[in-house]
Amino acid sequence: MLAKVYVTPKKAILDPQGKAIAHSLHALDYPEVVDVRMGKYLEVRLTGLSRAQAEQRVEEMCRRLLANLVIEDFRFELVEE
Amino acid sequence: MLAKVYVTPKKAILDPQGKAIAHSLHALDYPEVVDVRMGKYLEVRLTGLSRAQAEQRVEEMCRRLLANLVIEDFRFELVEE
Amino acid sequence: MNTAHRSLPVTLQVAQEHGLTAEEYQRLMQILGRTPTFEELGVFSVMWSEHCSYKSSRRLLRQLPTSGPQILQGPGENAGIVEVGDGLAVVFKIESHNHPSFIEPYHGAATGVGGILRDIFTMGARPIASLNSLRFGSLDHPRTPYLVKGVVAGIGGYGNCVGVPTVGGEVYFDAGYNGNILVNAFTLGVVRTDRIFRARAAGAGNPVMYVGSRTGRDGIHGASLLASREFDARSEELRPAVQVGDPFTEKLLIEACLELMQRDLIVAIQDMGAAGLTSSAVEMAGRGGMGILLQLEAVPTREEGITPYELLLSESQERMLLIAKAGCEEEVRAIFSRWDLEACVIGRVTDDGLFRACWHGQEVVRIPVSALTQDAPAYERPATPPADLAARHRLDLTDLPSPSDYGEVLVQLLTSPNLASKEWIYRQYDFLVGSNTVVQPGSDAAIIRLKGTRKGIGLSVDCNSRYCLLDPYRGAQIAVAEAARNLAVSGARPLALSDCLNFGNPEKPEVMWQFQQTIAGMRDACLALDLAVVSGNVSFYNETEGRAIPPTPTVAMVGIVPDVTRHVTQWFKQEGDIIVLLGETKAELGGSEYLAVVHGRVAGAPPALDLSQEKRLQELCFTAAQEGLLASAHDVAEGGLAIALAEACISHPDKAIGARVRLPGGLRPDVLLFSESQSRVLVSVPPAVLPRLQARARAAALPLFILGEVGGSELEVQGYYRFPVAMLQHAWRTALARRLEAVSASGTA
Amino acid sequence: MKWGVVTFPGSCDDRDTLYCLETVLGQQVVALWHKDRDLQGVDAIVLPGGFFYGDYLRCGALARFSPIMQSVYEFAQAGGPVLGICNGFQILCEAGLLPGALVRNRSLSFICDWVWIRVETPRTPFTAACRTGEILRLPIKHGEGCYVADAATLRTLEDNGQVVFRYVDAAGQTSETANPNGSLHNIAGVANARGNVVGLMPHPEHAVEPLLGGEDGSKLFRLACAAL
Ligand SMILES: Nc1ncnc2c1ncn2[C@@H]1O[C@H](COP(=O)(O)OP(=O)(O)O)[C@@H](O)[C@H]1O
Ligand SMILES: [Mg+2]
Repeated sequence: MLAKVYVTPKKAILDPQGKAIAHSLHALDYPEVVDVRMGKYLEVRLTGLSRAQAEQRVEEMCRRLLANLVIEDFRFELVEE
Repeated sequence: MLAKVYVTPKKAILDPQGKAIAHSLHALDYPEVVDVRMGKYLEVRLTGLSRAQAEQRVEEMCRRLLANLVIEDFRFELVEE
Repeated sequence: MNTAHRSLPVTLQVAQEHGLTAEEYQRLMQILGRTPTFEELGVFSVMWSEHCSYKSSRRLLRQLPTSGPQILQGPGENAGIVEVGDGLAVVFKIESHNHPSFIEPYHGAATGVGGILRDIFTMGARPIASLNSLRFGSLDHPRTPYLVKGVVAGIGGYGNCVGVPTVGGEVYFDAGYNGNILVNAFTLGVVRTDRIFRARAAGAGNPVMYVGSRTGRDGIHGASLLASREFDARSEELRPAVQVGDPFTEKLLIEACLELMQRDLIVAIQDMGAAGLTSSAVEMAGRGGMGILLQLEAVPTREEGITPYELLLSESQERMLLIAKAGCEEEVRAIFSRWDLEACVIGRVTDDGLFRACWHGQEVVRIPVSALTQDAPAYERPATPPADLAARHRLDLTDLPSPSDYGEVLVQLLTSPNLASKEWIYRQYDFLVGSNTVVQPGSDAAIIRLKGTRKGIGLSVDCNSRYCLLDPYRGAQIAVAEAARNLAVSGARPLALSDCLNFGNPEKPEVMWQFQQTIAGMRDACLALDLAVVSGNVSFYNETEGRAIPPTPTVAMVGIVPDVTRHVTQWFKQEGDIIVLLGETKAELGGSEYLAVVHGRVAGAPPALDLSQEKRLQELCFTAAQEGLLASAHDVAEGGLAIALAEACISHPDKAIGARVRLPGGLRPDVLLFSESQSRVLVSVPPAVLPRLQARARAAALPLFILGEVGGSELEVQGYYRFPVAMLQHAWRTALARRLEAVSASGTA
Repeated sequence: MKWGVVTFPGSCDDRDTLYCLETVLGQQVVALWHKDRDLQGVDAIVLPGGFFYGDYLRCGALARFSPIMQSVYEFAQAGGPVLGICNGFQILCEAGLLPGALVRNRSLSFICDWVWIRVETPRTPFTAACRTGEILRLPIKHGEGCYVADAATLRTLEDNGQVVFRYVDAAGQTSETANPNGSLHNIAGVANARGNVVGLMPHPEHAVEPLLGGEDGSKLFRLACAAL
């Protein structure tokens, strides 16, 4: 099973990377870009868990390690392989 | 329109961060974790483009800037807002 | 937006939720002669907070000596300034970022570095060196490794990125900080004496300009309120106050501001730190005896719907406020835009002595500036010594079992977190950028050269808070003496210091007593050693669940090396050099590292300090260094003579060198080896130099003992132990990394 | 001999490189600004270290769109000597002027330390007068200095002698412990096929004065002048 985890900076928190990327996209002549937010994307490959177990274990991994809940939100999806 | 861009390290390229995370997850007692790959997740908000235009423009942004094709792959999806 | 802005109603209860007392609210009403607006309440609450007003410490701080012939600027500005000759001055300050670093270690520490950098370049100085002083809980505490890694990465992440070298610091681990870590950041800059900028508003009609990052909702009531209250379960709710640093923008600000200051375009400039726009505007107006009028809708924002209240109080990072000369706005803008930064006019200087803020034409704040600055409350809080003071000082050595193997104790101490090499930390800091670093981290003091001169600057930061807990008066004296001694043994003449006074809740009489004693100790040590305090910071309310941290008055000292090629490092250099101890070893195990690590006790009185002997010792070391007599010199501190000897053998950055030593008799072995008696220095000199050193020690009435000789590949202390130095070096260097990695599994728990 | 040192937003070692060339080594130097296109007739270009654009997104990623980079590109194509140090190396890789890429250090943390590197080829303007196998002691300071490239690229680099520097121990031997960041084949620096563009992670400009820890780095600058 594959867990696809998305970690994004919380809304009210400054995202300097996203800001810099948006700035360079403008400079590269993409005026259509309104805003960029930069986060992390993790692929966690799992073995031997039922879907329900995986659901619960990955949630826990995110809270304990993969996301910093002070400044980040997360969500994930599970994909059978 | 929102472009969700996923940038992942190429299979053959070292991913020290992914490796370190897998290591910590094992130490935190998640033996079910087989492997972790760490990539980037970008949300690029766009305005005034048709879907077809956006498709082409975002592809170009990825190739020119958002991914380094020497070491990374990318894919993206477009979401109407 | 055309609809009139409606302020939220203000009552006593709202004021109390803002941290004001009923009396303070009364006083505020009297000053205004009316009920404040919600925005005004916000302004009062931050300006009268402990963090901004120093209401519990102001009166006591006046006891510190703050002037001297070379002091160009003492406390009262963004940083202190000391003249160093050749038309140059150094600008420096230390500041705390404790609470934010506990909540979010990486960004808390990073923004702490960002804040202190702005305090320095706002005065026209290019920052050329940073230090940091850190206190963490016990390494056995589950959260400690996470905090250590985050804080160190954050300091490096920010400092490295802006191109200012981090050349030194200190770190201690103690269970007393389990719930409240300390992150104190120091930066020093260099400025031409005719190019110093101050933060003093002048010239009614001059435009007030805003530069740097846009304002968001981050950090509202962050530094000001977070740092002015204790930690408890509710602190979690204050999390939106977390700020994320943007070192890239800071780097642009540094370069753009320094470029701006080459020209004659501005009257005053100040960073927006704690309490953001409000405090920088009010403080500049206050120092200049002027008023300021702000047009809040002109402030650049990064999100929709930010209210005037939020604009006034936001602590978004990487922002500067400056007062331009009328008519120079375009030139100012042009300089910033070269660096891709926006500068815009958001108000003007007035001569009415009022702080006023408008929102789309409607006045939301109108307060006399003086009410927010010099007339802010100041308290003389009750102070009483703790009831168990006498019990704390009790330590009977006859009750203390003697260890059976002193070699084992040596290794145990060398690999304990407080004495192990701090290489794991400073390797994460760029300590070379700037091309000035003569002595990199790892010796008693960092030495940087001053380009264009023959001189160097010595830097050291020190505080043993265990001593301060046992006796705050003596602990503070020792902090000052030790910082100065570290400089003197490195060949620098101590000049002046900046302090960061970290304490618990000042409303508790015991904490206030610690504070009072600390100030007295610092004052006496400064007077005796001829030092001035030129800047600093007070951080109260370092408590969690009612438990205060040990008092921690961090002292960051700056000295001058007249000829930078004559600096001295702590490690042995040459086979055959003679090893000498200056100063006397007494039975002083109180508060020692040995007592804590080996016997698990924090007790006794800290070592005595004879300031006149200390001064003679420092003078001897400094002059001997400048005359090139010393091959090495090392301050004897935590862990005593045994540790100082081992460090002299193993702290060389790329080799280790042995020594054969016989210690003077007459004391119990553990006292001889591990006592932390003050005013001692371990030096090595070529044999031919020894008579000159002896003559000087005699003239200065300082005890001198010849201990042995440098050489070989073993450290042998006759009668006690003998080790290959390579083995000691490996154990000492890797100990901290091993401890941190062993627990790296603990996640963000 | 006239050197140009480019300042990008976020460059940190640009001032050090100027100081090294001008004050310590007595060379003629001009400061080049990333928004300009004019190279002012320089004979060699240095892209210095730092954190271009904060290293946001990827190190050096955003630099190749600076106006000056078009001129640097043309200069390099014409055979002009270009040296990228640390962040400058990352920029050259991102700009496609050098093969491969630099990723996070194996330890995942920033490392500041002195290391040994071995000169693998004298056939570049910056190593022309070094001996093959000569060992230099230089500082490193980077968080993303782990050199990676695919197997085919690595083979080409090795076969063509484009590996210019390798991390070694004090005795000149490559080993796992001598490799500070996990770089493949212990690579510390590479050149393009023609040899005129060189990038390395260690900082020669920080090793030009004995007072500051050593002067091995000056060889890279002195010898370049002699070779040209
Ligand atoms: N412990 C202290 N000793 C000496 N001066 C101090 C001390 N604490 C604060 N100061 C001085 O008081 C002034 C206000 O300090 P602070 O509020 O920390 O500055 P900032 O506004 O830059 O944050 C500064 O000039 C500072 O140097
Ligand atoms: Mg300030």
